[in-house]
Amino acid sequence: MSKDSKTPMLDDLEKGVWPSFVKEIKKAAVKSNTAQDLLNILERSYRDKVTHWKHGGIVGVLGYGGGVIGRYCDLPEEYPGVAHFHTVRINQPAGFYYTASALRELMDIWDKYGSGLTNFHGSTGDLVLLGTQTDKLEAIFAEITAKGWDLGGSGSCLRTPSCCAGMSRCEFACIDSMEICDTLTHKFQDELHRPAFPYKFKIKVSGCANDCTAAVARADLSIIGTWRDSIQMDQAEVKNYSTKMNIQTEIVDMCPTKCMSFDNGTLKINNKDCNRCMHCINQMPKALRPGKEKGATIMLGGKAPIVTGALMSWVILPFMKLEPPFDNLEALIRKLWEWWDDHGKNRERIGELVDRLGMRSMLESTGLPPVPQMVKAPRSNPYVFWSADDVK
Amino acid sequence: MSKDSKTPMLDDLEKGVWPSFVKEIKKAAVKSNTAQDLLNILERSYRDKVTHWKHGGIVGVLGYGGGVIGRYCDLPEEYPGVAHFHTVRINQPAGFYYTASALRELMDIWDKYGSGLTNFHGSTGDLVLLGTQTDKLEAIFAEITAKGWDLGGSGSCLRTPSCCAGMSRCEFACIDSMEICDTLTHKFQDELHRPAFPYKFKIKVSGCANDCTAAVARADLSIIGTWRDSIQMDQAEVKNYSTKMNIQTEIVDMCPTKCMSFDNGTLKINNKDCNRCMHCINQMPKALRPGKEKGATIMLGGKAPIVTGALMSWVILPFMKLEPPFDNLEALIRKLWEWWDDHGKNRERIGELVDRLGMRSMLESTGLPPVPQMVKAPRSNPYVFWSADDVK
Amino acid sequence: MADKPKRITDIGAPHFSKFLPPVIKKNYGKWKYHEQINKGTMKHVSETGDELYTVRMASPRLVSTDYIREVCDIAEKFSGGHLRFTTRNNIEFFPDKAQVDPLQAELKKRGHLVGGIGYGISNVVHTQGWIHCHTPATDASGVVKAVMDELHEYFTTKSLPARVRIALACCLNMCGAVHCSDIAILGIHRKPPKVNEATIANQCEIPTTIASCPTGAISPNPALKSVKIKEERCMYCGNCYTMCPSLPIANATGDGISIYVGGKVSNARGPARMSKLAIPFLPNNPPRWPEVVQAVKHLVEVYAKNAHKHERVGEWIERIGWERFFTLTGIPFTHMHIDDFTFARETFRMTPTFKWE
Amino acid sequence: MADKPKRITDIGAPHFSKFLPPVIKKNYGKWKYHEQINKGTMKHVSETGDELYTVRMASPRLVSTDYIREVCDIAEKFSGGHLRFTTRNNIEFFPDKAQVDPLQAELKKRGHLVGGIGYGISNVVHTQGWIHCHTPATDASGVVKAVMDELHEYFTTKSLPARVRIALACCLNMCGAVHCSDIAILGIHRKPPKVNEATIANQCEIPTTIASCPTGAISPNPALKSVKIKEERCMYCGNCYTMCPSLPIANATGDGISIYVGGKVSNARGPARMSKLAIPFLPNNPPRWPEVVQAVKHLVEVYAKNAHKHERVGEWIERIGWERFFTLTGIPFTHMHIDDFTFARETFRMTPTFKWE
Ligand code: SRM
Ligand code: SRM
Ligand code: SRM
Ligand code: SRM
Ligand code: SF4
Ligand code: SF4
Ligand code: SF4
Ligand code: SF4
Ligand code: SF4
Ligand code: SF4
Ligand code: SF4
Ligand code: SF4
Repeated sequence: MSKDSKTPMLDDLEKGVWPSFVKEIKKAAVKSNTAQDLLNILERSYRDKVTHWKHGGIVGVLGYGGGVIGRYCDLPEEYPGVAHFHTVRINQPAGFYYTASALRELMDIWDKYGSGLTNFHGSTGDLVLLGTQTDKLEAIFAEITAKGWDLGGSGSCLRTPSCCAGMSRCEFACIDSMEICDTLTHKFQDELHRPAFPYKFKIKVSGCANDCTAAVARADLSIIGTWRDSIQMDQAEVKNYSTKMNIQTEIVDMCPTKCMSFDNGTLKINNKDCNRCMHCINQMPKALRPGKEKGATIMLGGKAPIVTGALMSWVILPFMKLEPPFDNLEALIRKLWEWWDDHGKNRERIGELVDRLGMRSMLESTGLPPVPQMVKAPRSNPYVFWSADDVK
Repeated sequence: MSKDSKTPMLDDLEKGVWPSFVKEIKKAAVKSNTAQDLLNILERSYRDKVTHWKHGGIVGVLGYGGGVIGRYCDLPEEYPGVAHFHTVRINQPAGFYYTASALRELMDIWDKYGSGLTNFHGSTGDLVLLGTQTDKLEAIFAEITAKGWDLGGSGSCLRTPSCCAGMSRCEFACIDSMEICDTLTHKFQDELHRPAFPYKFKIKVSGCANDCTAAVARADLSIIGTWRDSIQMDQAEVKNYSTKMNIQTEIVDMCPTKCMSFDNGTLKINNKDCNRCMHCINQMPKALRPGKEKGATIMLGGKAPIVTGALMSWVILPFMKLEPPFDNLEALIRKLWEWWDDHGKNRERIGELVDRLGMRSMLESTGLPPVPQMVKAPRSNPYVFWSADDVK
Repeated sequence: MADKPKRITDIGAPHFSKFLPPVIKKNYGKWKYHEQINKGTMKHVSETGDELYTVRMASPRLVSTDYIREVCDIAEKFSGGHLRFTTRNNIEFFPDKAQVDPLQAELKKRGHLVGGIGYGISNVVHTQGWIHCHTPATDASGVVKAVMDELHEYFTTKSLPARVRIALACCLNMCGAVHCSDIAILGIHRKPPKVNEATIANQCEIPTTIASCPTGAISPNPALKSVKIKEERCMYCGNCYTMCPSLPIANATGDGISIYVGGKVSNARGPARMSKLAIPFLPNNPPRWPEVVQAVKHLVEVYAKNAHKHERVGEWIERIGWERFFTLTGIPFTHMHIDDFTFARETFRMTPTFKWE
Repeated sequence: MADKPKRITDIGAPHFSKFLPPVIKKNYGKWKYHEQINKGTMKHVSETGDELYTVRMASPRLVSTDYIREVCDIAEKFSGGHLRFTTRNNIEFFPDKAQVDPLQAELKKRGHLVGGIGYGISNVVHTQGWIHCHTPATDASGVVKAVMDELHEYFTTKSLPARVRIALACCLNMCGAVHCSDIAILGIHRKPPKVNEATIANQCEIPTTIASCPTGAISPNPALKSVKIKEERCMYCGNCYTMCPSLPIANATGDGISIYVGGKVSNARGPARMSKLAIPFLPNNPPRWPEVVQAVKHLVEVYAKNAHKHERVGEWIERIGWERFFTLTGIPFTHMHIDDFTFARETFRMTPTFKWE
C-alpha cells in the first residue's frame, strides 16, 4: 500500500450534509488496499486536475464479450492497489427491487474479491462492482451466478435493459414495464453477453409518458406506456381537488392541447384532442386515470452526442398492445436489429443509421407503415426520392 | 411566322373569369410574330408536357454584366419568331408606383423592339420585358435610359432591391421602406450591374413585421421595420372596436406573448413582453399604433432551396435606426459583402456561407456583437470551439 | 428606326416621388389608420384628415403593352394618371371618394376582377414555366389561370378565416419563393437527368457540375470527359442542369406538381415559417390541371371549415396537429412526407404525445 | 478462497418477484392513486384498499459494501427486509403506516437525508469522473457532493415550482445522459488531443480513428503511420481518444465544466426536450468547485423566483424567451452560445419577433 495516505482535499468532502462518497471509500479502505489506493490516486487527480486512468484493455469472463470494464491506472508503481481496477456490471433486477438477504450475499462476494466499492446503480441500470483484478473475474462470475445473478452488458451488444417501477408501485403504469424488461432481458441473453452489433443498443421501458427512466433520452429503443381510449374521470374527486388547487389555472390552462374545460365544478375532456401528456392525471391521480385500452408507443434512436449529435427517440409505432410473452415486441426488435446489422457501420448507433439512410429504409424492412405520428411535421425541403416504379 | 397557328389547348384558357394570359399573348400576336410564335411553341409545350427553351447564352448591353436573360428555343426552324426570346429586366421604381405617361413611353419602346409582352412584375421586382433579339438590346437600352430608366440585376450581382408601399400608403410603416430601397439601389449601381459576387444577393425592405415583400423568405438581406418603445394606444378607439369584435378572443388570446389583458373596457399591454408581432395593431389600427422610437431589425440569409435547403433570414442586428442617407446601413452591407467575397465559394449564397463557417466568423468581421435575439435558443450540442486565447 | 441618343448608364430607377399621387406626397409617412370598405376597396386616413382610397384589381401578370395602355387609360380617367402594382402583382388605383363606385363599375364593365383585399385569396405569385424558362417541371401561368378560374370568388367576394397566400414555382429553384406560402404549388421532376455524352465535354465544366449536386450523386467519368449519375442518389432538383445544359431533366411522365402547405412570412401571432409537403405528386394535365385545381380547392375548403378567425393555414394546422390535418383532408401520408435530407432528424417526433388521428 | 462451483451462464437477472414486498405482490397493477405525505414519504392506495408507504433517502451512489449492509439492516428492521433503488439512485423503504415515523427518525439519527419526493431537487444522476474513467474532463462524485451540500434543502424540505432534475456527465460521452436535464453539468475539454507519435502506430487503427472525428479534423500522416489534427477544426469531443489511446486530450487548464439548462424527458404539458447552453465554461476547482456550485445555486434561485407552479426550467425559459433568461440570470451571451454544428441553422431566429431583453 502506497505510503502517502494524506488526502486533504478529499477529506474536505467528508464535511457537509450530503452523503459523502469519500466516507464510503474510507470505509472500504479499512479492509481493502485497492480502496485505499483509489483514495490516494483520486486525491492525486484532485491535485493534478486530470484522470489517472488509462484505456481499459479487453478483460472478461469465459464465453462472454461484455460485462466487465477493464481499467488500469497510469501510476502503478505509486498506486499498486489500483494497478488493475476493473468494474463488473451485474444485471440488476427489473425495477431495482432487492431483499436484504440477496444484497448481503452479493456484498460478501464482493468483499472477498473486490475493493468493497459499488455503484447502486450505473446509469444504464447495472449494479456496478467497482475495482477488481483480472485474475478474480472468473471466481466472481462463478459465485454470483451460483446465487442466481448474471453479468450486464458492455461493448457493442444489447446493454442491460431497465425500466421504471411501473405496476409494482405506480397507478399511472399503462404497461407492465418490469415484466417487459425482465422478459426482454431473458429473451436476449445471447445478444446481451456476446457483442455482435455495430455498436451498443439500449432498451428502457417507462410505464407512461412521464418517462421515469428517461428512456427517450437514454435508450435506442424507448417503450412508453399509453392508452387509446378516454381518460377515466371521477367528478366527485375532481370537486375535492378543486378545494385544494386551482383547476382552471393549474390544469385546464396548462393542458398542451387545450382540450379541457372546467365549468361550475365539472371537468370536461375532449379525449379526441388529448395527446396523453399526463399532466392532468399527474396532478389529480385520485380523480383522473389513464384509459382502459392500454399499450405502448415504440420509439427509436435515443442517444448521447457522439458522433452526429445527441438524439431523442422518436415514434416509429404509435401503439402496440403489450401482453406476455411480448412476442410481437421481440419480433419487431429482431427486425430492427437485422436491418441495423445489414446497413450499420462500425460504431454507428441505430438512430444515426436511420438519420443517414432515411426512415423509409428502416420502415420498409421492418414492415412499419409511415404515419404522421412519426414526425412533428412533414418535410419542408423538396428533395424527394422516387423509386422507378413510383414513376409511371 | 409559323403556319401552324391552331392552339386549341391555350384557347381553352381564354375561357373562365380569371384574367387570361392567353388573351394577352394573342393581343400581342396581332402585331408581333414573336408573340405569335410564343403562342405556338407554348401550345407545343402543352402537348409535349416539356419546355422548349434552351439554356440562355450570355447576352447583354455594353458595360453591364446583367439585366438581360438570354433565351433560345430548341425548335427555331418551326418557330423562327422565338429563335431568340431574351427578356429585359427594367429596374422598377421603389413601391411599384407609376404614372400613365411613363408607362406609355416604355410600352411604345417595347412595341418597337420586342414581343409586346411583359411581366408586371417579376418575382424579384423588376419590370420584365419578355422576348426580344440580341441585336435589339443596345437600342432598347439607349431608349429606356433616355427616358430615365435603367436595367435591373441578373447573374452573380446585387439583384434589384424591392420594398413595400410603406410610408406612402401604410400606417404601420416603421421605416421609410421606399426611400431606403431607392437609396440602396443608387448607392450600389456598380454592384447591381456588374456581377462580382460569389452568387446573387437580394435586398428587400418591409416597413413592419407583416413583411409585405416576403423579405424573410426571398431576400439575402431582409430589412424589417420595428420599434423599441411602447405601442401607442387610444382607449376610446379600443372601446369602439370592442363593439365590432371580440377583443378577448380575437386579440388578447391570440397575442403570442400573452402580454395583453382586457378588463372592463380597457386594454393593457405589458410592452416589455411584447415581441411586436403586429397582430393587435393589424386588427385595431385606429386604436393601436407602433411605438415612436422606430427603426429596423436586420436579417440575413433568406433564399430558395438550392443547394443546402431553403433558408429564411435570421436576425443579425436587432435594431438599427434608419435615417437618410442610411450610411450606417450601407456600411454594414459593404462589410457583409467583403466577408462573403473573402470566404464564399462560387454559387454560395451568403446564408449558406454563414451556415458553413458559423455565425462567429461573420459577426466578428462585421463587428456585430452576439446577442440572444439572433437565436431561437442557444446550442444544445456540446461541440464548442475555443480559440487558443480563450483558453488560459 | 430612331437614331441612337448618347449612352447613359448607372442611373438606377427613377425616384418614386415622380410617380406618387399628390395626396400621397402630402401625407407621406402621416397615415393614421385604414378601413377596408369592401374586398376591392380600402380607405387610408391621415393625421391631416386627408383620405386615400385604393381600388385593387387582379392582373394576369403576363400582360401585353395594350393591357398596360388600357390600365393607363383607366388611371387617367379615375386616378389622376397614377397607379401602382402590388407585391403580388395586382394593380391599384387611387380614385377620389366620389370616383370609387364609378371606377369599380368601369372595371367590371371592362371585365376586370376587383378584389384581393383582406381575408381571402389574393393574386397568385408565380413564375415563367413553359413561357420562358429552360428548367420548368410544369407551366406557371396556365396552372394559375386554371386554379383561379375555380377560386376567383375568394378574390372578389368570399372571405376566409385569414389571408390565404397561394404561390407557384415551376421548379425547385422556387422563383416564386413558394417555400413560405399558405398553399405552395411546386413543379417537380421525378427522373434523373440524362447525360448527353455528345455535347457535355465542350458544353460543361465538370468540377462545377459535380459540386452543384446537393446529394453528391454526380461523379466524374474521365474516360468520356463526362460525368456519371448515381440514379438512386438523385432527387431531381435540376441544379446540375442549371450548371450543365448536357444534363436535361425534363420528362413528360416524370414531371408534375407537388403541393406544400402551412407557410407564411408575416409574423402576426406566430413567426414566419416554411410550407410543408401535403401532396407529393399530381400529374401535368394541361390545359387545366384538374387534379391540381381540385386539390387546392379541397385544401381551401377544409381550412375554411375548420380554422379559427385570423388563423393562417399553418397556424390552424399547428393547433390541430399534422396527424389531424391528414385525417381532415383525407390526404394519404406516405414515405415521401418524411424528410430524409440533412436536417431530417429535426422533423422526427421525439415525444410520445400525439393525437391518434 | 472458495472452491469453484460448476459454471452457470446466460441466466440473466433474477425475476423481480423474488424481491417484491407482499403488499406490492398482492396489489401489483392495482394501484389507484397516491398522495405525497411529505418530501420523504408518499402513500399509494390500491383498488383493494391496501396502502403502500414509501420512504425515500438519498444515496451517494458510490457506496461501500458496509453501506449496503447498513441499509439492509434498516430494511429488515422497518421494511420487511425489502428495499429498492430509484432510477435516480435514491433508496426506498416500504414501512407499514405505523413504522413511517420511527423509520424516518432512525434514518435521520443515522445521518441519512430523507426526501427527494415531489417538486424539488432529487438525487443528481452522475458518472465516474476521476474515480474510474479515462476520458473525464472533470470529476463526478466530488462536484455532485459540493453542489448538493449547498442545495440539500431542496431535497429534504424546500419546494420548487416543479421538479428540477440535475445531472452531471464528466465528458461529452454524456453517460449521465445529461442532454435532457433541467440543469446539466457537463465536463468539457478545450484543447485538442496531442498525438503521441511514439505509440500511435501500434496502439491505434488509423482509419477508424480518422472516421471517429465528427468534424473531420483528423487526417492521415502516412510518413509516421500516424495522424495530423487540424486544431482549428477540433472541438475537443474526445471521441478520437476513445478510439485511440495515443491521442490524450485531458489538460489541467483546458478542462472544466459547462452548464446546460432547460431539458426534460417527461412529456407533461410540453414534450421532452434537450438542454441548451447557459454557461460555456467554469474552471475545475477541486475539492469544492465553488464557481460551479454558485452557478447552479443561482440558476435554481432565479428559476424559483420567476417560474409559475408546475413549470419546469425549460418550460419557464420558453415562456419568457431566452433573451429574457439571459437578462434575468445576468449570464453573458457569447459566440459559444450560437450553435455552429450541422444543425445550427435550425437554431437561428428566423423572425423579427423577440424581446429587447
Ligand atoms: C459506468 C457508466 C457511467 C456511470 O457511472 O454510471 C458508463 C461509463 C462509461 N461509458 Fe457510458 N456509461 C454508462 C452509461 C451511459 C449512458 C446512460 C445510459 O445508458 O442510460 C450513456 C448515454 C446514452 C447513450 O448510450 O447514448 C452513455 C454514453 C456513452 C458513450 C457515448 C455513446 C454515444 O453513442 O454517444 C460512450 C463512448 C463510447 O461508446 O465509446 C460511453 C463510454 C463509456 C466508457 C466505457 C468509457 C469509454 O469510452 O470506454 C465508460 C467506462 C467508465 C468506467 O470505467 O466505468 N458511454 N453511457 C454507465 C454504465 C453503467 C451501467 O452499466 O449501468
Ligand atoms: C424571372 C423570374 C421568375 C418570374 O417569373 O418572375 C426568375 C427566373 C429565373 N430564375 Fe429565379 N427568377 C426570379 C426570381 C427569383 C426568386 C424570387 C425573388 O427574387 O424574390 C427566387 C427565390 C429567392 C432566392 O433568390 O433564393 C429565385 C430563385 C432562383 C434560383 C435558386 C437560387 C437559390 O440559391 O436557391 C435559381 C437558380 C440559379 O440561381 O441558378 C434561379 C434561376 C432563374 C433562371 C435564371 C433560370 C436559370 O436557372 O437560369 C430563371 C430565368 C427564367 C427566364 O428565362 O426568365 N432563380 N428567383 C424572377 C426574376 C424577375 C425579376 O427580376 O423580377
Ligand atoms: C399592397 C401590399 C404591399 C405592397 O407594397 O404591394 C400590402 C398591403 C397591405 N398589407 Fe400586406 N400587403 C401586400 C402583401 C403582403 C404580403 C406578401 C405576400 O403576400 O407575398 C404579406 C405576407 C403574407 C404571408 O404572411 O405569407 C402580407 C401580410 C400582411 C398582413 C399579415 C397577415 C397575417 O395575419 O399573417 C397584414 C395585416 C392584416 O392582414 O391584418 C397586412 C396588411 C396590409 C395592409 C392592411 C397595410 C395597410 O394598412 O396598408 C395593406 C392592405 C392589405 C390588403 O391588401 O388587404 N399584410 N401582405 C401587398 C398586396 C399584395 C396583394 O396584391 O395582395
Ligand atoms: C421512483 C421513480 C421511478 C423509479 O422506477 O425509480 C419515480 C416515481 C414517481 N414518479 Fe417519476 N420517478 C422517478 C424518476 C423520474 C424521472 C427520471 C429522471 O429524473 O431521471 C422523470 C423525468 C424527469 C424529467 O422530465 O426530466 C420523472 C418524471 C415524473 C413526472 C413528470 C414531472 C413533470 O411534470 O415533468 C411525474 C408526475 C408529477 O411529478 O406529477 C412523476 C411522478 C412520479 C410518481 C408520483 C408516480 C407514482 O404515482 O408513483 C412517483 C413518485 C414521484 C416522486 O418521486 O416524487 N415522475 N420521474 C423515480 C424516482 C427518481 C428519484 O429518486 O427522484
Ligand atoms: S414512468 Fe409512469 S408508470 Fe413509470 S413510474 Fe413513472 S409515472 Fe409511474
Ligand atoms: S393528458 Fe395532457 S393533453 Fe390530455 S387532457 Fe390531460 S393535460 Fe390535456
Ligand atoms: S410591410 Fe408593414 S409597412 Fe409595409 S405595407 Fe405591409 S403592413 Fe405596411
Ligand atoms: S404586437 Fe403582438 S405581441 Fe405585441 S401586444 Fe400585440 S399581439 Fe401581443
Ligand atoms: S421556378 Fe424554375 S422553372 Fe420556374 S422560372 Fe424559376 S427557374 Fe425557371
Ligand atoms: S438533379 Fe439534382 S440531385 Fe439529381 S444529379 Fe442533378 S443535381 Fe444531383
Ligand atoms: S461521461 Fe465520459 S468521462 Fe464520464 S464516465 Fe462517461 S465516458 Fe467516462
Ligand atoms: S477531439 Fe473530437 S473533434 Fe477533436 S480531433 Fe478528436 S474527434 Fe475530432
